[in-house]
Amino acid sequence: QTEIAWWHAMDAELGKKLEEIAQGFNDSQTEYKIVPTYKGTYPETLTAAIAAFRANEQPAIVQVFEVGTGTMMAAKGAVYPVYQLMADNGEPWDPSGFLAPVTGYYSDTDGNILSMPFNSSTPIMYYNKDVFEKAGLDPNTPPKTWAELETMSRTIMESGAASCGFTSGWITWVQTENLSAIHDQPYGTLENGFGGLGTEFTFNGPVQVKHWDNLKKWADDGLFQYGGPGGGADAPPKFYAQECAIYMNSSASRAGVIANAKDFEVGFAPLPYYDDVTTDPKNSIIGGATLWTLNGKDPAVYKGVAQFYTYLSQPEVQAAWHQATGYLPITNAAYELGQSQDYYGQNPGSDIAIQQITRGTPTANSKGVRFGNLTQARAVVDEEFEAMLAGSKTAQEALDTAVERGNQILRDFEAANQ
Amino acid sequence: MVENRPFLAFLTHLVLILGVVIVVFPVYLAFIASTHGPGDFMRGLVPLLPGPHMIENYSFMLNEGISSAGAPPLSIMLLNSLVMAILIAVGKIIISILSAYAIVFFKFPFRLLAFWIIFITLMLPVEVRIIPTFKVVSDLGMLNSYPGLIIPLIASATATFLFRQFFLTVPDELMEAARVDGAGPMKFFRDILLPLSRTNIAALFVILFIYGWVQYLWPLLVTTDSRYYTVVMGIKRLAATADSEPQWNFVMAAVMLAMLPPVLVVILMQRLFVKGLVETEK
Amino acid sequence: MASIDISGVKKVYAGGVTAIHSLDLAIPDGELVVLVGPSGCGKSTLLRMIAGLEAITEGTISIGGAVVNAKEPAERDIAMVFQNYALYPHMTVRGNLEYGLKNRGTPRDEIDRRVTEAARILEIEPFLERRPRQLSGGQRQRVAMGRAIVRQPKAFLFDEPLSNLDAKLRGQMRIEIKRLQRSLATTSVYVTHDQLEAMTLADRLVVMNAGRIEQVGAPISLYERPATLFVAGFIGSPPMNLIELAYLQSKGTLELPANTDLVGIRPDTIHLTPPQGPHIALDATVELYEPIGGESHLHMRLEGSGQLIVAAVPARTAATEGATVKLYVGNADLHPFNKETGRRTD
Amino acid sequence: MASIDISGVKKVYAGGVTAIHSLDLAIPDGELVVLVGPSGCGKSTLLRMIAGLEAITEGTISIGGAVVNAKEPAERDIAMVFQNYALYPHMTVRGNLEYGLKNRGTPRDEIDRRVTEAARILEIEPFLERRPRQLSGGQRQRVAMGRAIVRQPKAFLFDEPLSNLDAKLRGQMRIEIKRLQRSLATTSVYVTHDQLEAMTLADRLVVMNAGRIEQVGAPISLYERPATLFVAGFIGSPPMNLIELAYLQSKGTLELPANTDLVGIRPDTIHLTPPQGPHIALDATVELYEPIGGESHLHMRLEGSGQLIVAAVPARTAATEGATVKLYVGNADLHPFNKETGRRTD
Amino acid sequence: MQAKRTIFPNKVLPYVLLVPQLAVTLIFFIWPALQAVKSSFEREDPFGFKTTFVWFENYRRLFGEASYLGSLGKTAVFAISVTALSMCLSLLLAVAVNRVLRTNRLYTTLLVWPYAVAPVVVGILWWFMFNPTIGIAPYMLRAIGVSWNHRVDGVDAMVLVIIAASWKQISYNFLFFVAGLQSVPQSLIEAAAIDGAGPFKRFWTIVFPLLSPTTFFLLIVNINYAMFDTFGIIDATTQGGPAQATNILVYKVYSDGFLGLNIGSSSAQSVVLMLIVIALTAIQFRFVERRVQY
Ligand SMILES: Nc1ncnc2c1ncn2[C@@H]1O[C@H](COP(=O)(O)OP(=O)(O)OP(=O)(O)O)[C@@H](O)[C@H]1O
Ligand SMILES: Nc1ncnc2c1ncn2[C@@H]1O[C@H](COP(=O)(O)OP(=O)(O)OP(=O)(O)O)[C@@H](O)[C@H]1O
Ligand SMILES: O=P(O)(O)OC[C@H](O)CO
Ligand SMILES: [Mg+2]
Ligand SMILES: [Mg+2]
Repeated sequence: QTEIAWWHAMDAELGKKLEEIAQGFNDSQTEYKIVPTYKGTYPETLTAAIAAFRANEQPAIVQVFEVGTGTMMAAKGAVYPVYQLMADNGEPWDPSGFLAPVTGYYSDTDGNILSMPFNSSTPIMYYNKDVFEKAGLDPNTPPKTWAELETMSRTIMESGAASCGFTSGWITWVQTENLSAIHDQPYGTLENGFGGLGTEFTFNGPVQVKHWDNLKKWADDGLFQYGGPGGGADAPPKFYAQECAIYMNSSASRAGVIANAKDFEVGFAPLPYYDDVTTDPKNSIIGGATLWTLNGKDPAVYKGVAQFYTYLSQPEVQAAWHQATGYLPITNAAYELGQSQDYYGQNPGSDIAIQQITRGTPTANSKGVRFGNLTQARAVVDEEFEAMLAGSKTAQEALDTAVERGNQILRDFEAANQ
Repeated sequence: MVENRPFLAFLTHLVLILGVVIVVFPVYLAFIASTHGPGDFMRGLVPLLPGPHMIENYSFMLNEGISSAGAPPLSIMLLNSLVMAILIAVGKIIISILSAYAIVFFKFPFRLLAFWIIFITLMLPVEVRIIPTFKVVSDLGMLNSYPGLIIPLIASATATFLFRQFFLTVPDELMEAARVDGAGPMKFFRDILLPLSRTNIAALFVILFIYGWVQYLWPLLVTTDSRYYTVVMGIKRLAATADSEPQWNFVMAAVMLAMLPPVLVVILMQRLFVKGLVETEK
Repeated sequence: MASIDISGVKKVYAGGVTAIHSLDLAIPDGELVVLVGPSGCGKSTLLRMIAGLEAITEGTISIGGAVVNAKEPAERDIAMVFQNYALYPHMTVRGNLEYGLKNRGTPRDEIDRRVTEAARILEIEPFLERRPRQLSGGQRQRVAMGRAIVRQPKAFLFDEPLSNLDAKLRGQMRIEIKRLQRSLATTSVYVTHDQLEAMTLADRLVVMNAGRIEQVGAPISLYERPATLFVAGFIGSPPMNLIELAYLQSKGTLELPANTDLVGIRPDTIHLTPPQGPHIALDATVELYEPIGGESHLHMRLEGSGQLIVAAVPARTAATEGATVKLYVGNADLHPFNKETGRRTD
Repeated sequence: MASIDISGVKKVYAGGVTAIHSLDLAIPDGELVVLVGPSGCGKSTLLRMIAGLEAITEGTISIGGAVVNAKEPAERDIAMVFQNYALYPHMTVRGNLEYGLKNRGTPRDEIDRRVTEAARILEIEPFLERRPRQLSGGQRQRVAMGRAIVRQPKAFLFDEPLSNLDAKLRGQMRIEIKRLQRSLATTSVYVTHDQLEAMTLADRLVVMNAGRIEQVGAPISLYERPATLFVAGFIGSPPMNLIELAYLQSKGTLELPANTDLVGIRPDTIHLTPPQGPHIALDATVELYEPIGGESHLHMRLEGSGQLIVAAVPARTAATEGATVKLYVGNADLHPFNKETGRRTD
Repeated sequence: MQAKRTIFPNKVLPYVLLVPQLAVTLIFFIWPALQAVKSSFEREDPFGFKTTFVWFENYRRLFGEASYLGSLGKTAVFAISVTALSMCLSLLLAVAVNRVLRTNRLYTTLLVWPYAVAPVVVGILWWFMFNPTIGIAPYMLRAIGVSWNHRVDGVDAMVLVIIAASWKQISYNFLFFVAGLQSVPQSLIEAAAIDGAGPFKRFWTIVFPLLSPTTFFLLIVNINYAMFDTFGIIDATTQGGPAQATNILVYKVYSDGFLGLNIGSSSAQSVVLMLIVIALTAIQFRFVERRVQY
């Protein structure tokens, strides 16, 4: 039996489900054994894989979040592109079966898809219906705009229904990158980085500044509670413990929310927008991760990997994963399967993510963001956000510095990859 | 000394009791947390009194672990930690006692240089040369193996120093008597020096065992295979995800289990421990 | 057993200290030689060169006629008793006694025989199975002696072997060592800084000073006729009084060798009553009267010069502090010296 | 200055060791009392109880008439000189001398006056700005003395103050202490285990044994008339020979108190020629002849009993080892004891 | 350097004895250290495909970077605070233990075991105590009207890591202070008592000055500890945040190199750190060989 190492970043509920998939594949045949290993958060998994690659101890498959895409794409020698892998091993492979935002994001300039789509997500809003009710709000009318969100949060706090209005995971992804996309604001030049290495950040525009300013103000008022850098590990417990009434995070947080929100009812809604900026919010952008195949293993291993990818692409597998976790159904077939099962009817809110990511026509600003070293640049954004919250910088200053420092990181990446 | 100041005696005990409380309280909380069910951490404040789930939590962690959080069963990790700690301690003692013997009982060209080379190891904690050391280990194919966990940590200036200091206190006459009695260098080492170093070796073992046990960054880097995880690094993995799904009960059960062996060693071998510590560092 | 010949031996330590300056000393077979001298004069260095523990910078040392300069201590067949005994703390007394024999591959029964014999002689049979730390100082000292004698070596070397014992025990052990050495008749070199030991143990006494030998001879002859001012001051307690010749001559005429300028007088040759035969008389004031039992010490100031001198007088001598007394010294008890050469002049 | 009264004092240590059994001792103002006795007999304990460093289990200690049992050391106004000097290593010599005065709030100019004075007396002016580690042993000892005298305390307590010095220095310092104590006339208690110090320093000598006082008196009177066998054996070197009365009576008739069964003879009262006055004569074989300069020691075995005895004879006595000699002891020099009571019988 | 008065004359044996130690040292310490120096002059892409020699570019950038200078400052604040806090507490406890007779073993036992707790576990313990949702510390602080938010407030975060790091070090310092106190000769304290000094005065004028060798030794060791051994504590609590408020040098080396994959800069930082360690160790070594002695 050939062992195939798969490093991933799926913890808790998601991790359990992922292990089931691996088990499913292992049970489906006898030649290969997928060995999934949890390597920490997304950034940790990415860096562990890179370090391992340098040490020639890399796994065959590594799950890399969308932010690492720029980095991975630039590392031509390290990656075995999935389209090539499938062709080399004679596995069926039809990229057109995948959701458009997904294929668009993970394809190179020639339109070849480089990594195996697996768990794509987009951020949505979760809210505590019980608290809404307690505060005298309609539990079935979540806030649509930031202005509504502010008022409702105040009502909730003042009524004592909860001690905080909202919290959020991924300040970078949810409150900055997606905010930019939804309001059709550029995040960087060269089509948010899709156009090449010479790109620069531009996320210090007025909309982003205004939003950060608001977040700071709301944090001072207690309406908003910061959940920490990166994924924001402190955010979910605040929502689970009914401290905060609203919680914005990946659609994939759904699994955790359902598992932990035992004493209250949860509502799902799209992310809010500023109606004074746009009345036609654009699609939100993709998150989550894909599976990258790393070079340097035996052909036998790659054969197994290709088979595994085929297994993964099956509508049943995809639909089950999507339904259990909240990740997007990444193939059209899986989405259709869900519809035919009336899954979305029975689970209201479970299709919010799909609708949100597919609404309208994507613009250059809402295709997604794809930069080299974006992980590091995100760390900078987190830091500057924290600096702003701590009051040592205004939103404008924080974003300006973030852009400046971020550009330096882009230049480093450019220099190292030329 | 004749001294009659009851207030001072009272103050003394007060200070000590406060000190003990400060030292014990965090661990008390951890223990309490490890005896509760997961739901008990959703209520705004940690429980302060023991709950009913102790056995359950501990046996779950020992036997199953939380593989989705990168933590295999704790029993495996505890075993790895034990192997690592013991082999590091033994290895350090062996190579250090030999080199200290060479440095103290012989004079040879480059003696000072050898001494300095060994001494330099003290200067370079693994954290500051982490990337190249990792590279060396991976070039040698020692990632994900016990040798990889152990050998790079085995050169120890500290242990060499302790032995050197101790050897310097062995009366010159003892070695002279042995030489007059017809013992050569290895015979003297085996017959006289080694038996005399027994308590030092034991004391050092305690200290080095703890040193090996508490290693964190190194195992974190050189193991990518969960079969080689040590408990200290495994716990960090667990804790990192603890928030998104509050399972502090399991984390703290693991914390207690990871603390227990070295703490027991310190408490049970207090005399040796103190001797080892105070003498190594001086 | 063997003679020891030291010829032209010099020792310069690595640091550049010259501890021994070209020294000659022949020790015949069976003799016990005692080395004395102030701290740092090179006694231990000399002993350790004989043992082979210290390299010889120049000259040769022979044991039993064979030059041993290049030999390891183990090959010289000597035994050494150290000041701190240097017993192996982790071995029993028996183990300590056996160790040297085992290393030489002595047969088991021979080892047992010799250990039993040595233990009997030294009366340490009851402790044979104890560890050194379970013994008193005196017992340890015996074990150290035992370790030396079981080996039946060509020579014994002792480096202040009794100085860690209290006065009473030291006295006893001294007598035992003397008796033992006499009966074994093993050539011995004994280093001490205790006057009593030096005087009573030595067949010949060697007084060393700054890496050189000052005088060699029977102990009593050194006491009675110190060849140098150094020996005069070093041997004897309380030490010899040294008085300027000029002062004495102002008190009367003296017939002393021409180049004499300092005269030594031992405290016990100062009398309060005129002795028979030719003598000199001095006036002094008693500063302190110390009755110490069998005798008394009189600390006095000489009239005129104010020099402080000491006399050892019989126990019940009547002397009041502050009183002026007349002191008498027989002419034969005067030791004439020359300050410049530091040597005796007669 | 003050008298010290110790009455019914007992000391039981925490572990249960009774170090002092109900002890009485009155030390008049200005007297120097020396405590001697074997190791562990309680000398230091007694001294430390006087100092206030050790609690008194029973009885009272008064200094200058006032009971001090409950007082802290600081309040007793005594000064102590420790065996290891206990100089404050981080202060200069001046700092050491000033410390006690400063703590008592002595005015600055008074401190300076006293320190200057003490430094002058002890000849330590040149070292006033040095640290203790920069001083030799003898100099440190002087500083320790200085620290005691600047305080002008009611009493001095000395715990083996000279035992860390070498023999020569010890002799000098002993004389200085004596002189100093005489001139200051401060009540002093002095612990030592050195015979010479005890004999020469003491106004009164206290011999202790196992927590009790054996005998108190002027040193020479203890030497000449030891009240107990213990004192007889303890004071004097070489120690007194103790011979069964029965053995002596077999050699001739003796008139000694009825319950006598053991007779003590000091080595220096054994003569090789018959003395004047009534005496006894003994036969013995010379085992060892030790000339030690001013006198010689003869180790002999008594004819008949085979007991080993020692005689201290004049230096140039002719005696060959192995020869049989006749020994004479004046009847007045016999010390009659009773073995059972351990006490003198006359 | 000291050796024995007499030594064995063998020529080869000492080298044989030294081989294992030297081999490990050279392979795993010296060689990597040299590699770090080399890398500090290079720029490299994350996967290690391309390496360019850039002279002092990495250093130049480093010292021009506000965050690095900030990290230097944070490290100083952290090290000094941890050293001061834990040493003061330990000294107090050691003095107290030294005063009690019967129960000192018990107290000592209760105070020494944190030594055996891994730094990262210490971090977890304190992180748990300060957990924003369920932690007891924020709860109590809130009760007394202190607003606490180490997720946002850099000062709070710094205080948290200082407390955690000091807690771990108490037992170590305590043991050394106890040993130091016991080596102060009893007779000096008695002499001071006779010289009229009360307990507090005795402590400040005699005991404390005499402890200075121990204090000095601990000072160096604690600074060393705070600078390097606290990696696990930082990693388990703040991970250098918020906004780099607790990003001490050693953590930055790791996060820039291993997480940020900026190997050139990380190596340059390693080299700077090595220089600091060498300086600290040199001081310590002088001290070990020639203790401040009276
Ligand atoms: N290993 C050494 N290296 C350098 N110099 C030394 C060494 N050993 C001794 N010396 C020096 O050699 C001289 C003689 O020393 P030695 O030990 O022989 O004296 P000693 O007569 O035995 O003195 P003591 O009576 O103190 O034992 C001294 O000046 C001493 O400092
Ligand atoms: N702190 C203590 N606790 C228990 N027993 C003690 C203590 N100090 C001394 N002793 C015991 O009390 C007895 C008397 O001791 P002390 O120190 O007074 O003797 P010493 O006459 O001064 O002896 P040395 O001549 O050896 O100094 C001894 O048996 C000793 O073991
Ligand atoms: O939580 P996930 O898996 O949806 O991923 C979140 C985003 O990828 C963050 O960049
Ligand atoms: Mg010597
Ligand atoms: Mg004593």
